[in-house]
Amino acid sequence: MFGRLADVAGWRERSLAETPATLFALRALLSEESPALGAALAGKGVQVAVAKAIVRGDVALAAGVEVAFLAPMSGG
Amino acid sequence: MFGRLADVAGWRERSLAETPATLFALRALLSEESPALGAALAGKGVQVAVAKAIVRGDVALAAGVEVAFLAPMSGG
Amino acid sequence: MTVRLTTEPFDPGVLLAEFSAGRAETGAVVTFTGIARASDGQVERLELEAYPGFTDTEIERIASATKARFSLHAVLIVHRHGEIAPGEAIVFVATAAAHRRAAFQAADQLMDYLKSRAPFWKKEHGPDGARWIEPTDQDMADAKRWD
Amino acid sequence: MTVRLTTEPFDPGVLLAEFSAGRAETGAVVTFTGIARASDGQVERLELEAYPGFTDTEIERIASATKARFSLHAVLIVHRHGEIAPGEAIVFVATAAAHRRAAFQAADQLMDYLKSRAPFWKKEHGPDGARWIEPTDQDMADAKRWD
Repeated sequence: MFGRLADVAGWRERSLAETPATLFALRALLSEESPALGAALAGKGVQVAVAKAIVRGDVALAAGVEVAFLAPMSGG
Repeated sequence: MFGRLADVAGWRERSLAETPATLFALRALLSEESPALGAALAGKGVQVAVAKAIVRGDVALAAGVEVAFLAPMSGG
Repeated sequence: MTVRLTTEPFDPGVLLAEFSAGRAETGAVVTFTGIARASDGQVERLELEAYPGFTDTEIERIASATKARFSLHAVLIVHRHGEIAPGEAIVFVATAAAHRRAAFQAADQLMDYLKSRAPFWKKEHGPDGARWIEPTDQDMADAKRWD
Repeated sequence: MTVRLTTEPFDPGVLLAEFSAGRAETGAVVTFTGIARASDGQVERLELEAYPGFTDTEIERIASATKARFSLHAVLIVHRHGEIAPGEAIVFVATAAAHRRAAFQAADQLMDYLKSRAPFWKKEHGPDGARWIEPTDQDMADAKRWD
């Protein structure tokens, strides 16, 4: 969880014992645990990186792969 | 004479024993001495500064005042 | 092309001295230095989060595209993350080109990109607590100019 | 606001270090460094002529107008004259502002002005002799953008 998403989640990083089969299954799991986090993850400008590459829509997740939810970015 | 005007004139700086009454009189004097210089002074982009201030058209010249003919400028 | 992420303060002058030395065919070097503002005491420190292995790769990808687009001779991007005090430099971008227009436009584009699309997350800490800084509509519009 | 004419080489890095230090309310510093190009040996040295007492006053007038137009916190212009070797800096412009757009635009405008309207006369000396460099049509058009 990056940016304000970590504040909403209350954590930055977690390992799951079992990797959900798809990104949508992971989203469903996180929403079930915390509807507030689920809503934040679906919010405007939030992007997802799987294995450090941006993905759009649903994708299959390999076992143990790193999934990052990225709040709107701002550098400089 | 600044920039290429000094090359055309063959000199950069001169003092005249008597200051012509006006800028146009000075131009006429210089043209008479050297028609090539006269033409260059009337060329595109040439500006004139009297007492270190840009002037346009004709102006009266005070005795001993500094007159500079400025070829097109380029810094940087 | 060089992209560096660092948690240590850096001196933009030292970076420009290195970047501009020995360039007999470069006519123009433009730099941008972004500095953390105190905002009259409203900001006590900035916290910048990066995603190592992702942030650097993304910036390198963009810097490389910008270098090709503007025929740059060289690009340097140095970006702080971690804790940053007011008055300290956050980001330094330098571009070298044969002519000034390319160097200016490339630096301008890189900054628009870094402000709204580079993978950093920025939090301001002040006397009234902390808040996340997200790109403004203007930042988004600025970045779109180059798409 | 500072305008300096000098016949001595200068280090743009040192100038940026001084200019950017101690700026807790400045969010953006942009610099431009113009460097004499060797053009593959076609240019052995540049000769830049200034009109002391006129050149400095004119540049100060423009820098002052630019500072007001873009609400700059500071402006620095350092310009060489005399003999300049390839690879040496000819001009250094630095602008400091609260936000990046103003700092970029101000530096861009100052350079367009210096290239086509500042009272300098520039001669290139090469193996085939010397030639005067006058502003190109593009330089003239660039400067008009700000009128």
